[in-house]
Amino acid sequence: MVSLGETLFYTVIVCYGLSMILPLLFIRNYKYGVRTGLVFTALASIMQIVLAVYVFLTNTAIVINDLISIDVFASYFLALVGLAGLATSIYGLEYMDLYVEIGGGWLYSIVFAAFLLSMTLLPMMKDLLLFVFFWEVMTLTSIVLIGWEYREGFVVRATKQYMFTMLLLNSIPLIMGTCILWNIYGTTNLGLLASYDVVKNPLGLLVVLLFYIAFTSKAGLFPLHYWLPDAHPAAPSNVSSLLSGVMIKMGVMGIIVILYKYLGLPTILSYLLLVQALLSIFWGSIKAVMEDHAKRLLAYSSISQIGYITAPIALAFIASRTDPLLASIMLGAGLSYMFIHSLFKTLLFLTSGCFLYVSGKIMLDEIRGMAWTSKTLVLSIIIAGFSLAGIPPLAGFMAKIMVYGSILLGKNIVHGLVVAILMSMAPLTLLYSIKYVSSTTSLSSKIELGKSIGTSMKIGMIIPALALIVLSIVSLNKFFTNLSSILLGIRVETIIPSLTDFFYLVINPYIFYGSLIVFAALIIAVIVSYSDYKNGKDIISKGVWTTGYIIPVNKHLIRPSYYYFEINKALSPLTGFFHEIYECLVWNIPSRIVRNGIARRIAEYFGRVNDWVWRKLCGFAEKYSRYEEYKLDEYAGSAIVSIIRLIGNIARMAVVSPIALFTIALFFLSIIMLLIILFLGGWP
Amino acid sequence: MNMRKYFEKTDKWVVTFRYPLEPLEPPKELRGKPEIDPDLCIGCGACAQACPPNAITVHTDYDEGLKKVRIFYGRCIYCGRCWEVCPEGAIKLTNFFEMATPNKEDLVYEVVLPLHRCPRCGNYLEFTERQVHRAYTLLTRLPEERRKELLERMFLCRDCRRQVFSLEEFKNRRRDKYVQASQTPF
Amino acid sequence: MMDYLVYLAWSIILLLTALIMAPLLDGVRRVIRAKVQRRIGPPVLQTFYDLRKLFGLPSLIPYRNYLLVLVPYLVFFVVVLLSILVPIPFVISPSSTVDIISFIYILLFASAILIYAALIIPNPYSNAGSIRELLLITLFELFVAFTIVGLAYRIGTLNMYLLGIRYGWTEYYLKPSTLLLSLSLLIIAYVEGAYTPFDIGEAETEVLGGPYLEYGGKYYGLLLYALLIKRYVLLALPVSLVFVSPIINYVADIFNGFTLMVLSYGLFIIFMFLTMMLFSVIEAFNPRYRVDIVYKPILVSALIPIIGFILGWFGW
Amino acid sequence: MVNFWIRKVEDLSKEELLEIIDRELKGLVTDKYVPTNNFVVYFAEREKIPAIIEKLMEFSYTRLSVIAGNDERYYMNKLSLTYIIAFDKQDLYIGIRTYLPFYDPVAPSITDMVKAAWWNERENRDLFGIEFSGLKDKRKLVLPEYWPDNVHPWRKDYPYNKPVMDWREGLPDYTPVRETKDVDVIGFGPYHMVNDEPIHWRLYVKGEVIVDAEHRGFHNWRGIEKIAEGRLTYNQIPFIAERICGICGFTHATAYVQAIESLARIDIPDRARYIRSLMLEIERIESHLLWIGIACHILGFDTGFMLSWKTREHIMHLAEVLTGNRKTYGMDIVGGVRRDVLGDRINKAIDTVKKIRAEYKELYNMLINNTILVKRTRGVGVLPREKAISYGVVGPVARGAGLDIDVRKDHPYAAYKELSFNVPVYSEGDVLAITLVRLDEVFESLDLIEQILDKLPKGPIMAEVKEIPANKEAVGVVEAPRGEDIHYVRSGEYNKIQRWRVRAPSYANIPPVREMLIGYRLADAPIIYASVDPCLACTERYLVIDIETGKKTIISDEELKAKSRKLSKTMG
Repeated sequence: MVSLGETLFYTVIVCYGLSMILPLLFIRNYKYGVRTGLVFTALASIMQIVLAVYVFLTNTAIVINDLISIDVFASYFLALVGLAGLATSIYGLEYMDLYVEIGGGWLYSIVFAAFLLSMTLLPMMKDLLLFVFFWEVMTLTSIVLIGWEYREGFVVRATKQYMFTMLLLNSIPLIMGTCILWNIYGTTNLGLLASYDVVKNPLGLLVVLLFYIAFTSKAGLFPLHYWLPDAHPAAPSNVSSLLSGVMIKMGVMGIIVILYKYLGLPTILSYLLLVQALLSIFWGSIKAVMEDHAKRLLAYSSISQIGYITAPIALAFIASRTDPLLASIMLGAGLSYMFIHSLFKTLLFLTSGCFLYVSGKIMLDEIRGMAWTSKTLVLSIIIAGFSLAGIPPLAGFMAKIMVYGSILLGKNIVHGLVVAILMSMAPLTLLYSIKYVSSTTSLSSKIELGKSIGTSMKIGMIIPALALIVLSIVSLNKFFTNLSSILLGIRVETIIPSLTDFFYLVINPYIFYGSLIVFAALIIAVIVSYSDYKNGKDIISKGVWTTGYIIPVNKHLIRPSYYYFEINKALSPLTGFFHEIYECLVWNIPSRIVRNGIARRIAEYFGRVNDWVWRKLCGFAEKYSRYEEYKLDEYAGSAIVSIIRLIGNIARMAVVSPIALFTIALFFLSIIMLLIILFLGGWP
Repeated sequence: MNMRKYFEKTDKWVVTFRYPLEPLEPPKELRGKPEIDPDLCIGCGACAQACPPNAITVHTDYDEGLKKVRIFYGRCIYCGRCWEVCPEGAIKLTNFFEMATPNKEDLVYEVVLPLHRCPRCGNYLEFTERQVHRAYTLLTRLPEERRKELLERMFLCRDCRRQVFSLEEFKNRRRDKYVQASQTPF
Repeated sequence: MMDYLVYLAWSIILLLTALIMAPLLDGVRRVIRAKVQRRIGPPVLQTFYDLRKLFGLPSLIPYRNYLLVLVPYLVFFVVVLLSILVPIPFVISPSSTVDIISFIYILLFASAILIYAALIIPNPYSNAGSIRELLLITLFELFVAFTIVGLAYRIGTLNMYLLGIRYGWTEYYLKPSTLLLSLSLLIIAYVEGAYTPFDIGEAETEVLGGPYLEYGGKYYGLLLYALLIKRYVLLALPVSLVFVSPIINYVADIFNGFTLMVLSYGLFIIFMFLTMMLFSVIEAFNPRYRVDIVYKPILVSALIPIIGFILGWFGW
Repeated sequence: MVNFWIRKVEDLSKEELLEIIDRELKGLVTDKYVPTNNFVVYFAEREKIPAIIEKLMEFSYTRLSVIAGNDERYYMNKLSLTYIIAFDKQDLYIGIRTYLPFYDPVAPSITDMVKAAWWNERENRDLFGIEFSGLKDKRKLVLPEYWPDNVHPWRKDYPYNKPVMDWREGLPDYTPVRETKDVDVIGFGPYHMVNDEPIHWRLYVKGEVIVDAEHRGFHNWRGIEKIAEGRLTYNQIPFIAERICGICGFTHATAYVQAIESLARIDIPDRARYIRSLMLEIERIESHLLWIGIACHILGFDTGFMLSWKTREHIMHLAEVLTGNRKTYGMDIVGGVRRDVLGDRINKAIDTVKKIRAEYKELYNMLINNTILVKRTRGVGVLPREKAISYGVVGPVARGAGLDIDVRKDHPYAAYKELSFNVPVYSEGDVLAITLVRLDEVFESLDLIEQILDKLPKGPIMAEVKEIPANKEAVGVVEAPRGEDIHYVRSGEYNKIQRWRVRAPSYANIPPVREMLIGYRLADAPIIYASVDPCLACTERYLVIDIETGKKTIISDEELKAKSRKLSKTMG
């Protein structure tokens, strides 16, 4: 007898599976190939949101089998991935028309679905081997998606960099660690591993270190963040919103679940995590302030935001031995920040995609004032940008203030210092977010663009915007605190009231009066000013004041890239220095290795093989095409032909050769994955 | 910044005052609004000659027989040249300075003097009666017979003079005298 | 039920206080500055006259864009509603529902909205002014952060109402750390209030009023009023904490509830005027900073709350 | 040769220098003519001009003071240019005159060699239609953009009272030169907070940092010299000359009457000379105090503004007592001064000077000890010495840049030979240096006033002047509060003036502001621009607007007083 929860779970899987299979019917037609896939991913996302809500309400874990079980914590990530996936899928329906000339819509939807599915399944995994497997799937799919625009030079470079990084810092450490654990304990079941005291074992400690490296590099924490600002902008915008909104949080998830919950995290590593968090806040913020490329700015901002997410979590790990209540509150703050950040970062990347869609430009100076092509865009930019800046009453402010408050609960001087540092770095967030918001919604130049953004894109942006508004009124702090308390295995509700007078906010579970005031002001102001705006006959508007001479308006301003001119001049030596170091470490050396290495030969070999197969199959198809009853075969055959042709084309290009490898690997992996899920599920 | 030294001042602390509400007493040397004394002015127009910005102008109206010495304070630069050149001391500079006004007409001041009328033909001369009278007072310095022969002609206009006196001029005058007499304005 | 009535009454009283006191304080400031400059200066009610004149004029904005119409109202209503949260000790008001962090952040919201509206207008003067304002906020945030944290660690609460009451307790008040924190609260009120050495954002003679440049008539009146109320609110925090709270705590056990409220309210008003006089005297003796020489004094002055915070943690 | 002169020229006497110049210019110049004892005119072909200027500029520190164009078709059917070059250490002005045929009025440009010629050449092109070959800057300087190109208002065939068009029609228009791909544009003026008089600086900025600037001024130019040449007699001009500028008007009047006196060989009585110096110093003090107040206001320091103007009020009152007017003293007239300093006014003046010195000392300390004020001005708007020389800047700007020039010492006029004073010189060239120069000069002027009042000789105050000789020329130089104010005058028939060229100090000091602005921030632009104490009235030679006379009404003083009080109430 299959329970409701399991049914929902299987529906999700099946929807993803359909979105991977059905596009194969539309190989010839790019748009159908994309849209069928995305429709089904959207369905799957809705399904998994429903599943998450169901799990949260019933508050009981759905155990599929001993390898997969959906507990409340997994349901949190289900909801996170679901919201982001829904928004991006619906957005992509029309947005992907940008990439028609690249082709391979069916491949895109396969990869996209596989990416989402892997991130959906990761938190449910109770087995390390499966975890690593889906982690790899996530990495490979993300590589292909980042390298989707494989004709662009910077995309190729970013993809290669990302791929080397993930090979060195994710795949190898994870697989090595898994093997070591298998060798020591003879199992990869996380529940069993938790029972052993892994950290005591020196090899186990090594494993923990390896995993730590893997997860922090995926999360984009400071020293290992270098791939992020190149990789995220390279992808199509709805993909990069997934990367920034969801994928980097998988690293945090790994730290919390695998390291902290099952394997156990040494305190020194928690302190290291804290330091890394603070450093990435600082570094990401100043780099974002200095950035003029909209998507890179957002990418850097997610580096700094991941710092805001991990700082309370690290403190929670530190405090969990002594004061689990405090730890759970901090962890709750971190989780709530993570959730809200995923929402507004998704939204921000989607908005930046709109500019690519309407004008193909992305530099802040060039997209100045383009947001006025649609009111929805302007509104979502303002909501998301001000949430990012942490301006009341928006959700970002709730998250920030909960982080501050929860950390301030700790009486230690470290907590005070951390809060002081976080607060004093918050205005940097304001600096770069207002740079993005004000430049895109500037009134400077009224551009007449041929295209306007499509309805599905608007819907895709409205979904997270609405979620943000709801979250800014209704605070889920209690939910997140419960969540973390369940994770840490303690009960919070009984003890909380004793803290009431210290810090009001964390305790007040449902609504926040500070925001209420701003909302009241907003409502009054809207009412008054709208009537004023409508019937205001005494409003004189004669353009800006140019002190007596006529100066063209598009010149008569301070352009966004010069907002913080002095800051750029002051900090450019420092950033340049770091840039040089990273350039040498992560780009020059590895690329040289690969150039002269085996990868090129493999690529050439594949190219030759593909040519042979292609010739044969084409001949086959043409031979039998004249017979009616072979049409189906012809279609099927041509499908395979074009798959192989695509593979071959990718393989031929020496520069993108590694991507070719991974694409091929992915194709088989995704099929294997489907079978695994279905069989593990105990289906016939 | 020595705030302490700044605050220990002995003289009156607040130095400003509400000017339009309180009267402001200018020093007696102030070169203020020039005024023409209508009783003294003879309308010679020396001031109009000297005035750099042409604030003082002289208009002669032969129909009504009036000479108007008009001073327009809107153009006056209060240099006091008129005061210096006035032969009669009719112009003096008051120390009155508050002349802001919404309409320019308030700034016009005119002295209207009657022109001298020729007793013979009844035309107006370009001189005012006062000028002629001033000239008449000048005659007192002259010797008796000279004054008599000038008195006969000084009130007439040029044409009458020419008509009346030309004949016996030619008769019983030496040429140089004639020249001299005709050159004197009256 | 009675409680809610008292809440409501005090909220209304505080609201009206802000609306009346803000221009009045500005008038006092102008008069004092004039006296320091040895002028007669304007009458105390001059700011009221200015506001009346501004609200009478037709309102001027560069473009007929709804954002530009919305922003002045928004800023104004936010600061007005914020003024009911001033933590006058023992005065039962909604101040017990919020904490000082959100208080500061809502003030930041008011500035940020104004800055945003000035940045989207294509006028380099207003852009430059708002960028200066941004940089000043950014630089000064270190100071603010350590002050807040120091308060949390010294007084043990961030709730506005409780701060107002507890700040004056003798075991807290007469300590070096608390004195340093009081000083830094006053400095926050001075710097965020954009009094003269720190008015680089509005700098009249350099960027023609910065963010306020493109608004005229009624909208400028609203923004000006909002600025004055913002100054009032910023000033009300240190006044009620540093000056009113100890005195009220001293006499707390003599009087009963209602008298105490009225007393502390009266003290609050008096000390507001006194502090504003002090501010205006300081203001009269300082030229304007430039944004690239202001960072040094601001960052150095952040040592005050930092030392206060550390001493507070040690309990001194 | 260059080093040789640089070593020697400082301590040459005037005669030695003159014969050296003769030797140098032999073959280049055709003729020589000495109108007055400190003004020597060489005649040269127009092709030789750059060579001559180059030779003369090789002497250590010579200034190109002014290029005076003239329309001499009445005499020889030619246009003429006179390059007046100042030798400050020898009290000598060398004029190089070249005649341009009327049908092709083209002269070689020397702007690349001497920056000081930049504005002069553009002005002559606008007003006389003289083309300068090789002048890169094609913009109009004086006339508006929409002025017809073939109309040149300073040629004699252009009537002084009939404009070809209405000055007020059309918007102020300006076509910028720099292309703005990588920079943003800020219009600074004409209607700007700190612009007391209209001027337009087009600033090209990156963020707040100024990378380039362009100037467009002369919004109020009305050709005051044309009026003087057209209808006024030589003795009316002092009053209109005084109204060239509201702040340093007396220096203009003095410069003009000195020119007339030197060309008519009139020597004026001693008492008049002393009274002139007295008024000049009084004017200097009030101008400097006014500037200090404005600077404080620009830097947001209104207290300093109020206090310096409070101190200024005493000197204004003194001027009112001595001359009968706060400004535009109306004292100067050819041959002397019009008012004597009589009776107790001397004691009153002495008391006022004492009071001012006491108050000013406190103000001085207050400003000097104010750290923010010093920080705002130190190292801002630096004008290096070489550029200062090339632009031929004068007055406090030059003295702040380390050039020790002061007309009072170098070309002593009214009574300055007999008086002892020293000239403050600073070498930094930034705004602080210029400010300090002005601050110190106030003390010097106070001393000077005391000296003058101390040794004020007895005697008449005016020499009788009937006629002035025709077709004579001279330069009159006065150290205005802003620097050297030079008037080139050529007399015509019937006591009229044939040519009158006014080169006010700001005319030499405003062009380098462009160089001073580059590299500094928008916040510094007002104080940098104000540091040269720009007097656009002088630079652009305003004229009082003509008002037609109204009809006859006579209003009593009481009514008028009431009206004006009421008006000022409603205004204030």
